[in-house]
Amino acid sequence: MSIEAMPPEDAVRGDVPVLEVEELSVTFARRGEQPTRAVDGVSFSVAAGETVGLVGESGCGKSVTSLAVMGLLPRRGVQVGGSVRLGGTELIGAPDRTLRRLRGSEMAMVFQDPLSSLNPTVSIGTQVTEVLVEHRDMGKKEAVAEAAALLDRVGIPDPTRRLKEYPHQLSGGMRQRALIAMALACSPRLLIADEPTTALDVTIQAQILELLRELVVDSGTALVMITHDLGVVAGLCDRVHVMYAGKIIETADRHDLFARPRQPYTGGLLASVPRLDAGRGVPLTPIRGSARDAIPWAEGCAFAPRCDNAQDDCLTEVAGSTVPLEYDGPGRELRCRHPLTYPAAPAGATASGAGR
Amino acid sequence: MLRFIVRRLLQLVPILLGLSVLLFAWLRALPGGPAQAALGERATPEAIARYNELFGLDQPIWVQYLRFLGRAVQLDFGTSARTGRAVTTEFLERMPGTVELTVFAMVFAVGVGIPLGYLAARKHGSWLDSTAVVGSLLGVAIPVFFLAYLLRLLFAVELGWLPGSGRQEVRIDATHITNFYVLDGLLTREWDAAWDAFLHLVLPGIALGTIPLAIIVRITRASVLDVVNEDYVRTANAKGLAADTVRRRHVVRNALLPVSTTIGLQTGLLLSGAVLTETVFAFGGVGSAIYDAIFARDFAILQGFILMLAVVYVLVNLLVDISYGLLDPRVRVR
Amino acid sequence: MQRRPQRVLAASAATLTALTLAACASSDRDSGGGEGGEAAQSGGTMVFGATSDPVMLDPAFASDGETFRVIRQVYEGLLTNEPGGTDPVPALAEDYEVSEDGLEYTFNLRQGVKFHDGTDFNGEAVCFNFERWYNFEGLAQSPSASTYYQDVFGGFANTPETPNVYAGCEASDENTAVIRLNRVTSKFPAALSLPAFSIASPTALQEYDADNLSGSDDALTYPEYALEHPTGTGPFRFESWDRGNGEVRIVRNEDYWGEPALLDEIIFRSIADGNTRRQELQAGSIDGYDFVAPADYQSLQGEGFQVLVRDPFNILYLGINGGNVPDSGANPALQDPRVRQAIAHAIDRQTIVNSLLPEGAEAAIEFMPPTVEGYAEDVTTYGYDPDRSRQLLQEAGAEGTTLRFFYPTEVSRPYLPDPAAMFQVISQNLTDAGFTIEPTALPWSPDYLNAVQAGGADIHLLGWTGDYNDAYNFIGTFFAAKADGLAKAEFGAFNAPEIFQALARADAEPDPAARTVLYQEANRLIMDYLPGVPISHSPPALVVAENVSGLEPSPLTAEVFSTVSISE
Amino acid sequence: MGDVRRQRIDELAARAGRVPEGEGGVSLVRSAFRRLRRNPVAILGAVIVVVFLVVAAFAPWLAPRDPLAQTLLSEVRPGAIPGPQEGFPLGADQLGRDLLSRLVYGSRQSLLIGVVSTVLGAVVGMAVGVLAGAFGGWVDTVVMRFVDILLSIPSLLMAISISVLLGQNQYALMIAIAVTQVPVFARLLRGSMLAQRGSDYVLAARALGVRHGRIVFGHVLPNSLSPVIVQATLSLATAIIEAAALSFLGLGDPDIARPEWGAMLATAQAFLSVRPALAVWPALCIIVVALGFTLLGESLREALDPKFRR
Repeated sequence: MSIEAMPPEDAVRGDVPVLEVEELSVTFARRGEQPTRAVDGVSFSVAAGETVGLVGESGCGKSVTSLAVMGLLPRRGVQVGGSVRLGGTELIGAPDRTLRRLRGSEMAMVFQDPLSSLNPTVSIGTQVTEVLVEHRDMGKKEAVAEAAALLDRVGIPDPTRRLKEYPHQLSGGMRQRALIAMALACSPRLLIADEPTTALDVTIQAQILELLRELVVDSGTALVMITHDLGVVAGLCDRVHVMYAGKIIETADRHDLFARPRQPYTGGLLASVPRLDAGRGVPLTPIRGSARDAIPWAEGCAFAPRCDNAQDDCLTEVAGSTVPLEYDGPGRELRCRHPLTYPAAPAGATASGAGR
Repeated sequence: MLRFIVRRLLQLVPILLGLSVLLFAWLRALPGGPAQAALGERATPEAIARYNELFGLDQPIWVQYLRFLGRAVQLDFGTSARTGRAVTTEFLERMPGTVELTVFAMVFAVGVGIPLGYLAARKHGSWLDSTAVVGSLLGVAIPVFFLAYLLRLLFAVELGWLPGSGRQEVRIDATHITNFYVLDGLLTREWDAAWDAFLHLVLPGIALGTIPLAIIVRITRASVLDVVNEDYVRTANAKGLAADTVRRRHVVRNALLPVSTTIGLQTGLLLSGAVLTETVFAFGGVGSAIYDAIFARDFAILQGFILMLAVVYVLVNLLVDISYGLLDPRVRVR
Repeated sequence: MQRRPQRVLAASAATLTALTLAACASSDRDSGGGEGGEAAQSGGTMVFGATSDPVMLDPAFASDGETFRVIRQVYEGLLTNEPGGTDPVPALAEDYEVSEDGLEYTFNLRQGVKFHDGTDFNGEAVCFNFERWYNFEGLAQSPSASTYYQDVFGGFANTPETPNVYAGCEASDENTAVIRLNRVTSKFPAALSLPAFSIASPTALQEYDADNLSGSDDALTYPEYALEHPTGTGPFRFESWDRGNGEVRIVRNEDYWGEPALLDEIIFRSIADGNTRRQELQAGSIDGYDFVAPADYQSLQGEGFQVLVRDPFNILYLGINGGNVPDSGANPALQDPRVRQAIAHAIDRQTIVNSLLPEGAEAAIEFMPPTVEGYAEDVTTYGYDPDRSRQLLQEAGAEGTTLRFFYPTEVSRPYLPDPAAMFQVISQNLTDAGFTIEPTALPWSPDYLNAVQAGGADIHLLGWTGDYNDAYNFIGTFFAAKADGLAKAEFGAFNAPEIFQALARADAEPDPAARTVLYQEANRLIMDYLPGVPISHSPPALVVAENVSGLEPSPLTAEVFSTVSISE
Repeated sequence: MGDVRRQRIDELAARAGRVPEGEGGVSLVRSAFRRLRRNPVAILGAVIVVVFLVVAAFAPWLAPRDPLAQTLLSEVRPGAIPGPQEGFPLGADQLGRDLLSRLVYGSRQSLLIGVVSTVLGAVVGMAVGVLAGAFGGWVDTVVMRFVDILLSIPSLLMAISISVLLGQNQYALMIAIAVTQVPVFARLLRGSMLAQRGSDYVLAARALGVRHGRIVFGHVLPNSLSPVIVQATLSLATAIIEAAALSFLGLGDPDIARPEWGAMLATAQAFLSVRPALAVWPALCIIVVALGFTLLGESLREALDPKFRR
């Protein structure tokens, strides 16, 4: 998918953010091992009808962030700090009952692998209806009817038959649709999609994305799209947060990000995506090494070991302070001491960049 | 489903045939061969000759096998050298006891094992968990007959809480219809007899059930720990289902799949474990009969009993496969 | 206690009841006074722990202790043993006369005795039984079936080749049976006190087809009579036999001719394992059991149980395959008397008696207990002296001789409570004396008995509990010549005419006094020849709960339970 | 200057303990070992096993006396067995022999039986498994049917039948136990070989035209071994216990003078009321050793099985 396919400029925007995440941090401290900080001071917010992307390589902490928001992280051996507010209610430290009430009704989630995310021994029907029974206290009959409607809505043919079937009898795409149907069963205000398409064939990917977009658009649901696939971002997201080693290192509107990535990492990501509009023979320029090569933020820019722009002051002990996330022009934030630079663009362009 | 069962039943045929061949060969391989085995070392040549002719042992081996098979199919395994009664009669007389015992042991193992294993997993890392683990390890390490002796010494002799041997207090003159004493007691409304027969199952049952108990605890715990980390459980939680709905419908149900297979295997093994337990508790079942047969060199009994036990074992496992099919839709279709 | 038969019986007809009362009295004392008063109370059920099921319940085919135990309660013979003693006393016969030549016995039968099936006991019934035994055919003739008949009387009607003691029986009237013999034997009439010669109801024998044995020599299948309908005149009637659980029930015979039994019911429950028997007694689910392990005598007494110790009336010996059974692979070295003596000197009998056998056991110097007529004090003895053994071996040039030592497993005999222990101690003794031991363990029956009696072992452990007070019952059984003029294969079929003749002469001697002398002579000869090493006489014991009284331990292990009572 | 920087950062990367991990079996085994060493349970199991192996190996030097000498026999009385005393730390057994020495020597017999029978079972079982796994097709079907038949006889019954067949001697005992192990190993190895056969690297090797034999013995077999190792360790425990059971049933070593835990335990039952110690000690030995092997086996499994690497 490429920049050409872009959604209409003006999507519906609520002014009260549905989800506000502030200084969220997640630390895994398992017995015997030194604690590792998977998410580190992440802040962002999502408004109704808005689609926000969390982008980064696997292991950068984006999934953990989503699980933290949903309160699905295991209790033991995990410390969650900061604040997560859903429509104003604080979720961090909220009692289990509250969370369970909100999950599935107010906020829902779609996971990466549709097969393993469905219970193999329970019929699709039950797995859909149980949500309805739980949150919309429907009777069995009613729930089944509604479930059929839902499956139909997410584009599963012959729903009533499917309800009786088991996950292994469905195709990958259908499974994911079923999962989406469950997620939307109570038309939640927030939907988190964690790599919803990675496990699917390309053709199916497109369908699923399309489905998600429609749903967001006409239900005004706030959607957090977690992915490593910039194609998905380009197709779907309004704002994008790029994460690396547990921190957000660049935030921008889709256009700006794709037009003028500032973090060398972002740049690297974009450069490693094949573009149709690039002339033939222009080589892809992948990022050196892998996410494993990161260093702790305390010692400097985690990306430094892989970064071409890296200078000595990228290291804390040289610069004297960790690299901060700073204002970087309207609607943009950046965590970098030596960002990518571009020839000064005409003032108009800048002004038109992000709305005032 | 029906086709599934039928197919599994058909798969039994070769196994049972193989079994018969094996045990046929076994008796042939015995020192002195079947005649000697049946008549004893002192048997005169004439006697042996008579026996050989009687049972067609002078015929080619495959004819002999077919005869053997023919008789085996009609459940005719000859007569016991010790009691001079038909092997099958002895078996039918004693099997009910062993069945009662096995059932008790299994109910005990499952009834205690699954909850315990589940709790251990829920409270992963707690003292309960560690004790469960240690206990389950000890459970398989203790020689059954020693445990049996300890149990009897403590609860039958020292404390005198439970009967320490036999199937029923002999002073109770109970009527027996089915030879399932508990059942008989209930059928004939001799409540005290039924209760007494039940009490006689407790100690041997526990001794017999310990190994399966240990194993079931271990398996349950492990598989619950696995399942809890499964994506679909996360999904269920993400759907905001009530905690116990998640456990009931999504955790336990899947966690029990591997457990069910173990249960089957163990039930089969209990049949042989009974040899030790029944012997220690002088419990009149198939196991103690085999023990006696070993020392009386009662090969007819050994052959017949082992064959029939093996058949029971195979059938039990079949039942398990079927129940597995019921539990897990994926198996059913295949 | 040497008396002429006539006088014995004249007297004891009267003394019998007296004796029984005495028995009660004495056992009241056993029961520690407490229940003394209630001792004679009637009623109740006793559960007695046996070591195994009876084989079957037809006396004529019985040969093992557990079968006898039940049969003794259900059946009676013409004679029985004095309670607590070993001498024959009248039972169904009130007394008898013997003709001068000792070949004709006239039994005066007790009157008004009925079998359990209601038919009358009389002369016909007696003769019917004798004729039945004599006319056994087919499998009934197999040594494992009519064992005792063949031991005492020899051959059958249709086996003229085998010499036979029984000449005929005639019921001259209702209460008289005259039995004629072909030759005198010390076994007769004493042997008639054996359960094997109990008198059974002719009607029942015929009705339930008693002689119809099937199966094979060693896997006999018994007819309905032997399994379901044993019918005698005893103080108890057979009630039921649950083979699955090994329980034999007998109930009081209400119209018994003598003192009716005190107990309503006795259940003989077979529990093979000695520990289980003990623990079941301790747990109270049985009221007593036989063959108490020596180790338990004290502890059980300490717990208030009555351990009833029998006088030792048995012999444990180490059999030596000193002869030459063709292709038995017998060890030639053992034909040398010095080697056999070396074995004898190597064994530390005293320690064995002290450490392995119950209190009251004594080391043996010959093959029968001192209480038996014909016991000789002055036989050659072979004391514990390893050095002597080594020396003898050296002289014989047989140092390090390898001995195939057989011992039985999973069994406890009155004379041999713990075979494994006995084996280990003796083989250690022999090793110390310079022998090499090659152990073989076999299950008691049939493997061990078969192997040993076929002469398969070099040395082996075996013993014997006397059936009645008669020397021949011991040394005759062991060392009398078989049809082929040689000794048993068990002892290597050695050929020692002087011994054989001595035994034959003693057996044929009608005058008891003379007989005794002859047996003493035989014992001396035997111990000079040393066909095996006598080791010990050991007192086996029964144990019963505190509330049981009236059980009189018998040296023959021939306890009668009719005098037993149990108090709540 | 540029090089200096790289170097510097590499150092940092190293210090942060995030060294790139190499792929492949070698490092898998190495990492397995690392996990083992970190696992206290494994340590415990290993210690137990090693200790007993040492005891068995050096029994003649460790045992205070001759395990056969009935030194205290003259002091034994029915119902009174000499307890611990000078030179007899654990007392004597029912025949006046030093209990400790018998336990020490017993370890030899018991472990020998366990090891021999397990190795035997494992080797034969693997042979069968390879046969099935390597050739597949009808060979597989036939072999596995046979294995199923063996599996359909409960192991103890199988052991009983075999030792009845072979007569009573310790080799019969070992063989009997070994046979019960064969089907387990066969199934196991076949299973993991089939799993391997489907795996990419085998397909790759095929594609490269590597000869069948070389694939099986060069790649598949080695990679299928880890579950076998685990099973073997666990089997040792069961073998020892089963041996005890058989000698309890009187099918053990006919030379009852020779010390062996199972036999000692069996005989001691008769003296439970007189001196329980006679039963308790051998029982403890059996339990502890079995426990040792089980612990070791279980933690080996966890270490080798990727599923457990959370």
